[in-house]
Amino acid sequence: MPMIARTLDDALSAIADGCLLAVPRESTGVGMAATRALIRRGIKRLSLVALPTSSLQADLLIGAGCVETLETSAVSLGEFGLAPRFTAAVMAGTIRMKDATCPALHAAFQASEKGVPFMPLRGLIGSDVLDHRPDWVVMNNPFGNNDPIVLLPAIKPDVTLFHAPMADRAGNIWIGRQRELVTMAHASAKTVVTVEKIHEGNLLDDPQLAAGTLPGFYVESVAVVERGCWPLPLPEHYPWDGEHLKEYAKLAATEEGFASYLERYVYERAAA
Amino acid sequence: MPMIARTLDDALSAIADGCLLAVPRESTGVGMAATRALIRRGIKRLSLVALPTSSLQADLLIGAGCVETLETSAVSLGEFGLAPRFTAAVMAGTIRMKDATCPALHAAFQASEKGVPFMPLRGLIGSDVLDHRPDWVVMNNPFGNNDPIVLLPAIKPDVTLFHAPMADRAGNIWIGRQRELVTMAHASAKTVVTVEKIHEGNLLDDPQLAAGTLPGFYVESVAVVERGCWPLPLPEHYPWDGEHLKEYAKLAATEEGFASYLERYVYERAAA
Amino acid sequence: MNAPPPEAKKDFRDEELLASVIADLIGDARHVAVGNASPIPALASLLARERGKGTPYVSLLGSPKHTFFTDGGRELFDCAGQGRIDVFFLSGGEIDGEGNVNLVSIGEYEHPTARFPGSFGSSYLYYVVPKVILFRTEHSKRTLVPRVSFISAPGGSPDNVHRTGGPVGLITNRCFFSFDRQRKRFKLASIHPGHTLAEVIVNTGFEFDRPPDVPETRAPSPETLRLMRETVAPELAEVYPQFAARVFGIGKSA
Amino acid sequence: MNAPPPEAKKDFRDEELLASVIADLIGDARHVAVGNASPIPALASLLARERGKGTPYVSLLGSPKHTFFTDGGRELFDCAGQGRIDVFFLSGGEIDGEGNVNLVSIGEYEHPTARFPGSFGSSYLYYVVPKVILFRTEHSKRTLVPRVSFISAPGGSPDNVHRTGGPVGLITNRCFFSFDRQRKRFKLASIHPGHTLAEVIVNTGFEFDRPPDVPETRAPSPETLRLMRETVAPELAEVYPQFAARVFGIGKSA
Repeated sequence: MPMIARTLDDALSAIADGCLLAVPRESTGVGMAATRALIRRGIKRLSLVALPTSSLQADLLIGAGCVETLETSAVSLGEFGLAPRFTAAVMAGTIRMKDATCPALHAAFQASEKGVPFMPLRGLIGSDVLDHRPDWVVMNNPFGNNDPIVLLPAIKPDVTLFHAPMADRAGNIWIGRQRELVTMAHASAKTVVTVEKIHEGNLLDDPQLAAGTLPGFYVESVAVVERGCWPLPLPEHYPWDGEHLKEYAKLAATEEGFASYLERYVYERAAA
Repeated sequence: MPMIARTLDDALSAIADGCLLAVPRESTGVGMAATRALIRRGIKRLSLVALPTSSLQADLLIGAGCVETLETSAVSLGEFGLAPRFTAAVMAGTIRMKDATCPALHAAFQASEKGVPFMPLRGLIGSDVLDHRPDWVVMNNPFGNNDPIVLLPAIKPDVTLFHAPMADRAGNIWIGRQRELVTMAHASAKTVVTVEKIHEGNLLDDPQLAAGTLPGFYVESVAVVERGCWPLPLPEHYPWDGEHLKEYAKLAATEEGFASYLERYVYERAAA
Repeated sequence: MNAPPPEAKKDFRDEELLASVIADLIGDARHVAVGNASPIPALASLLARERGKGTPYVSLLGSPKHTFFTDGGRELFDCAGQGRIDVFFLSGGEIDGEGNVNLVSIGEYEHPTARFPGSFGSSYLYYVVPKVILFRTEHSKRTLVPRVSFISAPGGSPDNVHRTGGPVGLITNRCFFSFDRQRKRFKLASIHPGHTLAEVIVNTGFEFDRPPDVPETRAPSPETLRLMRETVAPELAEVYPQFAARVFGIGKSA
Repeated sequence: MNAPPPEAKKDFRDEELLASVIADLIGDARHVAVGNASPIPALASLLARERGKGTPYVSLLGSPKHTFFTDGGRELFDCAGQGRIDVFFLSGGEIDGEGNVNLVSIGEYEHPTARFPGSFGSSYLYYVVPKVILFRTEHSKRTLVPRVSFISAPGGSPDNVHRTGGPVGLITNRCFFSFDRQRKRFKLASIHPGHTLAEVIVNTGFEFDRPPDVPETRAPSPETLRLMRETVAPELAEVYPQFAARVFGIGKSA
């Protein structure tokens, strides 16, 4: 049964150095407060997989030296420009990059969700994305005729981490229409969630709420962290903090600036 | 854009003789009023695929001579016993049976949903289910070592037909947690839905309702039919009509009894 | 130790005995899933949960109230594929001595002499649920056969076939057989009070191993009976009212 | 016919011209999907929808209000795989003369000299969306290159590779190239008013075909401009407020 943790750090204890950590795209509910707590804890050697893209979260973790391998389809700050620490790390060769494409990541999580070793995907053939993925296989579609198709091995994260609008005391999480969060939880050994608030009553008892609920059965631990996505958005709750992201983009352009960002916004607990 | 049909028959016009028709299991929302209307219309040569099982719906359609091929994991009346017309038809060899297993059907619909030609599935090897499916392929898992795995070709229905609690005027359908209905609609060229009622306002505008909504984008036509699942249940709305199913089981035990059932409950429009 | 002396008048019902045996088999599982229309396995699972103070998690399929699934009909199978279902129950129109189950038909597949509903999820779940408990109350040569006509799911697989699950035993109205996966054979583990070895032999269509002395199936302890009757039965009545009324007399006046 | 005489003062903005060209390319599609941060394609798509009285259906990704998706991030790609997306837009850090796009890096992959965000969905969508409109406002030898450093998605595929989609053309700030899938080459289709053939040639890093006389890109008609400015721009402002303010002066006082 899920633990409703007393502190954020307690909830994050399932996320160990060196684990395969799955995180969602920026518009789905990124656990930014949790990410800052992991950096403060000094987490190391993460294999980070962002389904299917990331922004500030990957950039922060990379800049803080927490990431060994990154699998994703893109990292960018969107209208605030390139992700500076990601860009610098790839160019310096300090992280191992597994470039993917969005539907390949969705399919590989679904393979794990379904307990199958792989999933097929169209596209990809003739791309350098495929050429740089020795772990992907091209085979002939046995239902076709001289019809090559790519098979993607299942991605089985140790932990999925995200932020959601609410949980109940049984650890059920309301995720609304952000259904990749359900697939991520199914695909992962453990799922750690931060939420804006606790919902009194059982989410599964209300048919309307149940339709958008990840059952607590899949959840390892939950912590309440208001504005847990900040400065990223939580859909239908709060938008990007554009001013902050502008500041981040400016500071993170240099290592020194990034260090001062960490000092001010990550290590300074009051700001978390 | 979906048509909010004036009559049930109008809504059903997309379902043609000889088509591959997909229907859901009995606890998910079976369009029984629609099924009776199709029988009245004299629909013929259906390839029926029930995801993953069926009860009264398949038995009625088979008994009325509408079905040429049936793909499913089981047909039964549950606590009311075997499905008599199904049993008789299989034993007489008057329908072509494609026996499957529940997760194989789910996977084959998901293959179509994802636009891939097949999906892998564990299990099955050494079963006679596999032996009687020449359309299923066993291959060696390229990520394993001497590791056979079954590949299932995508199921691409012409039409999916089901019943749901409500639709809005844009043709969005609230399906709650019956998410195989979403996969069926994605997998099918067209989707025809009957609903208990029209919801005023757009289902996608409310985050809680949106989480359980099939977008009208996938929907061909909608008709309002109160108690459209009767005598089967609509989850969280009404239960089985046990007395009626008992009567059905008794009547359908013989061809003559089944004919009188049709006369009384199907051809008699008032009873539809 | 708690077994009554032979021929003593039983102070429990057959259903209670079977549920007690099954609850012991469930052991320290984390998640037990029970198929539709399986009141005795449901009773056993709820009993195991009561004893385990909430563990295992019990999913009673067909009851929205007693399942957590919110991802449609596929979630049960996905959940099993993830290794998140530890115990499941299967029955069969026929079951043979190698643990093969037949839920499809008897005779030639194209021209059967009997037709059952179909394989449901057996052709998958039997492979991926670690403990599958076979369950067939009708113990006869008609149901327990030398060789099933149609294998909905085989009792065993070659070593190179991915298989994390399979049968652990078969419980009937007469006895409990354990299943030896290495030897692909049943072994008579215990005979229910009031039944005899001769009766088991004459009513079983397949060969099976047996020890020189076959123990009697351990009767439910008074504590187990109390738990079942006072705590579990009322819960069960929400899902299986007719069964709970017949066996436990619950809700009869309602 | 509606084109203004050469050198005439333009009565439209560059963005309006590009959107008008794209709207014509969209044609009679049923469903157009527009990626994040693509205001000109979004403007064009909404214009096409306005002209078509509701057709095509337009999905503006990144805007929950303007997408119908309720099945998570995979639904866009599943929808494309189902053949239910007719038009999509792609850009690239580099685009070459065979229609290959590069969204990853320049130089050796392991030791790049420049790194872009990544391929996003291009390595799939380029294959399965029938009309992919390439879009790169910066028309220079830096962006339009002889050969991309990294192929996020190729412009064409061998005949036996499943491919129901691909590029139909490339629009830049200077011109519109159509793409010939058989020949795997761009052809200069029209030059935007105020720009010249010589300028296009000197700023394009890849070879392309061109007719003896290259027409001028057709200017938006007064009716198109009116629709864009009066009807479409206010809708666009909900998703792209800064763009709508800059180009159409909408909401400036807000």
